[in-house]
Amino acid sequence: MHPMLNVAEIRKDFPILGRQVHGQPLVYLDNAATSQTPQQVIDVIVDYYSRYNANIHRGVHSLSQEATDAYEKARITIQKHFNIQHSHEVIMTSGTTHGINMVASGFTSFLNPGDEIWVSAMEHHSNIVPWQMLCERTGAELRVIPMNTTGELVLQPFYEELSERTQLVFCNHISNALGTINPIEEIIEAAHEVGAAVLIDGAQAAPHIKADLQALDVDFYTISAHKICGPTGVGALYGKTEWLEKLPPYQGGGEMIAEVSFEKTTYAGLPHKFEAGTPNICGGIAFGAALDYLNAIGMDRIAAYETELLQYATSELLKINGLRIYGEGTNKTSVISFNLEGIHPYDVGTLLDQMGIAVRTGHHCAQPIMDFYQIPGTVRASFAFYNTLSEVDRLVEGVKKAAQMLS
Amino acid sequence: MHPMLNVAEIRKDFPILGRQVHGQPLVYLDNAATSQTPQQVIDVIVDYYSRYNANIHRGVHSLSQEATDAYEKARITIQKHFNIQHSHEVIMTSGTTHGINMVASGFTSFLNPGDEIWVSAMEHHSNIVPWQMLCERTGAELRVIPMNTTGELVLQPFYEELSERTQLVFCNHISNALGTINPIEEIIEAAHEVGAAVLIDGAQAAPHIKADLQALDVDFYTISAHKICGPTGVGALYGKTEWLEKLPPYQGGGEMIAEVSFEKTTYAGLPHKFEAGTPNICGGIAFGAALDYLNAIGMDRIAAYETELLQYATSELLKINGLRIYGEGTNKTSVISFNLEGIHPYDVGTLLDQMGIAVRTGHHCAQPIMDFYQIPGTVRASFAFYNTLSEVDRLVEGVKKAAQMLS
Amino acid sequence: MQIEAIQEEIVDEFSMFDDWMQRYEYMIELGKSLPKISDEFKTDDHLIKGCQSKVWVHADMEDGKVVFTADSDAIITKGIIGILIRAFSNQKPADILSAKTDFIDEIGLKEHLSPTRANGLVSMIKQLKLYALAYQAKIES
Amino acid sequence: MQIEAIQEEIVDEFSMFDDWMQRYEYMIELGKSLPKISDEFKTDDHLIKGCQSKVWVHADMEDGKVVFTADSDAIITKGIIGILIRAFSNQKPADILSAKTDFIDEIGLKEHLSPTRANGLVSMIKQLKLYALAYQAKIES
Ligand SMILES: Cc1ncc(COP(=O)(O)O)c(C=O)c1O
Ligand SMILES: Cc1ncc(COP(=O)(O)O)c(C=O)c1O
Repeated sequence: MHPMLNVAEIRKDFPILGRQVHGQPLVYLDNAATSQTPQQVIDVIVDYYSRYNANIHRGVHSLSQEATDAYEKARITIQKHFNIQHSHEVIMTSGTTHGINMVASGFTSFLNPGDEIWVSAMEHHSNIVPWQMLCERTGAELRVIPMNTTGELVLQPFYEELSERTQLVFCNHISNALGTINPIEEIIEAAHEVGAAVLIDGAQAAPHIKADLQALDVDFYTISAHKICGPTGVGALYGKTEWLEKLPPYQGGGEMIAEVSFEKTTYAGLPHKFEAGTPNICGGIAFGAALDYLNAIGMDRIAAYETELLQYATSELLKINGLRIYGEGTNKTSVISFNLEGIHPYDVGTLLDQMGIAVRTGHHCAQPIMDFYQIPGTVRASFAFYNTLSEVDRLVEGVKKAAQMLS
Repeated sequence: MHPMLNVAEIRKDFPILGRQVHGQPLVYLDNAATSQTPQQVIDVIVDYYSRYNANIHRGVHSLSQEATDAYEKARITIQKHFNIQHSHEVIMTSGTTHGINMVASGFTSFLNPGDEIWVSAMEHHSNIVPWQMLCERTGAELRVIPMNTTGELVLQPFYEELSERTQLVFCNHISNALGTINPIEEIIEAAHEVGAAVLIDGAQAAPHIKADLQALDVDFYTISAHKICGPTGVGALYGKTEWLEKLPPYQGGGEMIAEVSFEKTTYAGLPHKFEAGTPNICGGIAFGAALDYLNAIGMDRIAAYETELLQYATSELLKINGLRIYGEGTNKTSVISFNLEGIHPYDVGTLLDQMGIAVRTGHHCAQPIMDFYQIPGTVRASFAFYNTLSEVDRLVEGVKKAAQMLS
Repeated sequence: MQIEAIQEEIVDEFSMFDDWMQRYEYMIELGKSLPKISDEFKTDDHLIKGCQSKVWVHADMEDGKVVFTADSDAIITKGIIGILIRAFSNQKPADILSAKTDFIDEIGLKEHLSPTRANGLVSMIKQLKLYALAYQAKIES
Repeated sequence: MQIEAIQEEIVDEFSMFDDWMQRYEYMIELGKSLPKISDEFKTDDHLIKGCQSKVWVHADMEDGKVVFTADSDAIITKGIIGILIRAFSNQKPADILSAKTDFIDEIGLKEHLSPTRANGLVSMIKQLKLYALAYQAKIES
């Protein structure tokens, strides 16, 4: 048994980890794309559909009450997990992308030509394209916080050019393509000094770090449940009350209104104003169950164990001739993006798959990073707390074999 | 066994139907709010998370391939079910509300002050508020196709005042509050004559009618999976290729782009242009499974059986003194909205719940209808193919008892 | 009578009932005998939010005690607010503020205690306590 | 040789391999011996969409037969397009159009046949057939 985590026991919670791929036991190292789902969460989903599936809010019958209570309990679980002041500051979304678009759309009427939006050089497309669309609508300018070859942000130009014109700053907490943990505390502080709002994309951070959103004093924070052992199709957007009250509603529909007539419609209070339509009820409840599952293990222990996996994998992989890792900062999570010299990442990924090892290859929805390094993409192995040191060994062996076959 | 459907067998597919509420076997008559989920669909969900959960598209590993294939297969199931010409015309959404907002947002740049949008008097808020927001953004005017006290649309004023200024017409296929099946064929034809686009909200129709979208020649059609025995948090928007190509993307993010740089981003082709971010992968797959389930039973048989339930319930309920049904058209589905004279719907719903009978009470997200009838709301019993004649009897008994207690 | 004693009385009354029908019938009775709010106070700012039915509550101060009146367009809701008013009306603000509400649970209305419940029982209690708080502040100032 | 015969030949060759490693090693070999596209045709309009790696394909007509050349930045992809070209190059447009593609399945590349597969095998076949169609049209006009 590992001193920090009983990984062998934990693995039993994940039915998928028992399966074979191409005749080999699966080694799942694509956790940054989506995490696996423990039986405890699957059970919550089955229980929902088997026992109390119903449309929520305003229903007087018991099923509807039970579903509403469970859904609202999940909202409070999210609130507590991220130390959020009010539960109405937790907006349930369909995922990080939805949350970001909600904010980007909401700022349309607040921005003017000449205003500036800053975004980091290592963003996921979900945290670039909505702001480009926003700039197109408003005439604001998109500025970029640059990065260096180690895969870390270079804040100096940002600090120097921040000004009253800066209205918004967007940055991911952790880069999905590099694993870098960004210095968001400093970015938030600097942005607030000139009165700019900050949205932090926490999609990659949530599986590893329990962010304290009150301490961070961040204006918006977004996450996706499918990256933290929860189901697909659900996520959450945190927003400070003052911002959520200022922003116009994103979508129109059921749930988000107070009164509707053809002449005049008034919107509901928070959080409902931003939650039009029947939500992903089961997804929301299972999202809460996923956080419960992680907290039962302990986020600190998860992070410590993953760091061990990262360090071991990094040192073993670097022993391979011609292997280069992208993202060499000291402050990073268990994501390793790499390439073998002269070899296309797609080839490596395809051969690893034949060996039962699931990694992601390509631009990881972060083309600007690939352009920066002038590469077509990388092979990305991303580890979760249910991975083992011997799975790292299989990865390393696999990469060696691939290198041999491909050169 | 019922001559049309083996309902006893069918009921065994739905674990929730075996449960008790307040010590009574549950009678679930809130199907218009959300339908129940058969074991076959639950199994597909469990299988997904237990065997091939992975992020889709562009993944080279086997899990990702299996998930992608299953997800795209579901898209084709939806395509075939609704006789849609191209699979890329099926946009996966998080539900009807999402689909409607996508279209409403997309039309922003096409509308000008003086343009007209027509909407029916019996819409769900999801099909009113987005158009109000669109009118606010563009200066277009919202016009209303009126209804009569029988609960049917009155098309004459619409026909008379349709003009070149009319750009869009929105109507639900079936009213969720009244059960009325609207004459959408005629509305579509009239709108097309003046060159207007038509969006039909099929949320309530999908559980009862297999719409042939090519025959209807409709421009947009939206549905939610949770109303057709599928999971929460997923739906589909059908759009004609020519419209989908014309409309700008709704959300920015992963999946929906071809190339991203900070200078210039090009969007992906259909359907991806409208599918930003990680979708509800499991939900999409289970959505397909739900359609398979319904088709195995047969939509025609479902509709015929539900009509029988409707007729029986209608005639039995009408025997109760002071009971009035809203929605007395001849062409309707198995939805009965009613009130007891002088009694608040909330009181009836609360007492029925004590008897284990789940109905919905309130405005059903269709306040304009309630305003039209000058009532605070209705009690709505909505039947699905898994309901039985004896459940109708229990409803009728329950309403009688409630009437007695409350007057 | 003190709030606690009244609450006990209510619990006693309800404990006589064997089934939900008797309980609800009694609640409906109580609703009918509710101290009615005068029509001039049936305005939007006396409305309690979060209820599917309309509930208006008004408070007055008489001899250092808060007197509540209320109405609703639904009779069960009226019964529920009636029970609350019976427990809390004609009491000193400080007593209302410190009063417990467990008796709701004991009379079999536990399911109505969920904050998401469409009848807004939780909102009603909150509103009564808010009125008491306002009068308490007035007394202290 | 006829397309069918070549396909049989390829299937025969692959049938000798016991495991995926040999199969992929052979594919990599085939990739290396691919008739390379000349650099002037490595342009965006020769790119095949739907592949994670870049694949360029070019076609010429020589003596009534279509001659394909191609390249990719990934070697396995090169092997795959190499196999396709070996089967389809130097053939009459009509023969290419009517040719079956079951042999892909038989040589153990079935999994690559999914239309959603990131390597775009299906897109490659489509593109080769599109070229053949274009030449066929030219012949007939
Ligand atoms: C007619 C109609 N339109 C739209 C909707 C909204 O669907 P959803 O809440 O699934 O987005 C509903 C569901 O209540 C409906 O009945
Ligand atoms: C850093 C980052 N931001 C945003 C996203 C988008 O999340 P989703 O696809 O769940 O909306 C991802 C997921 O890939 C991510 O890694």
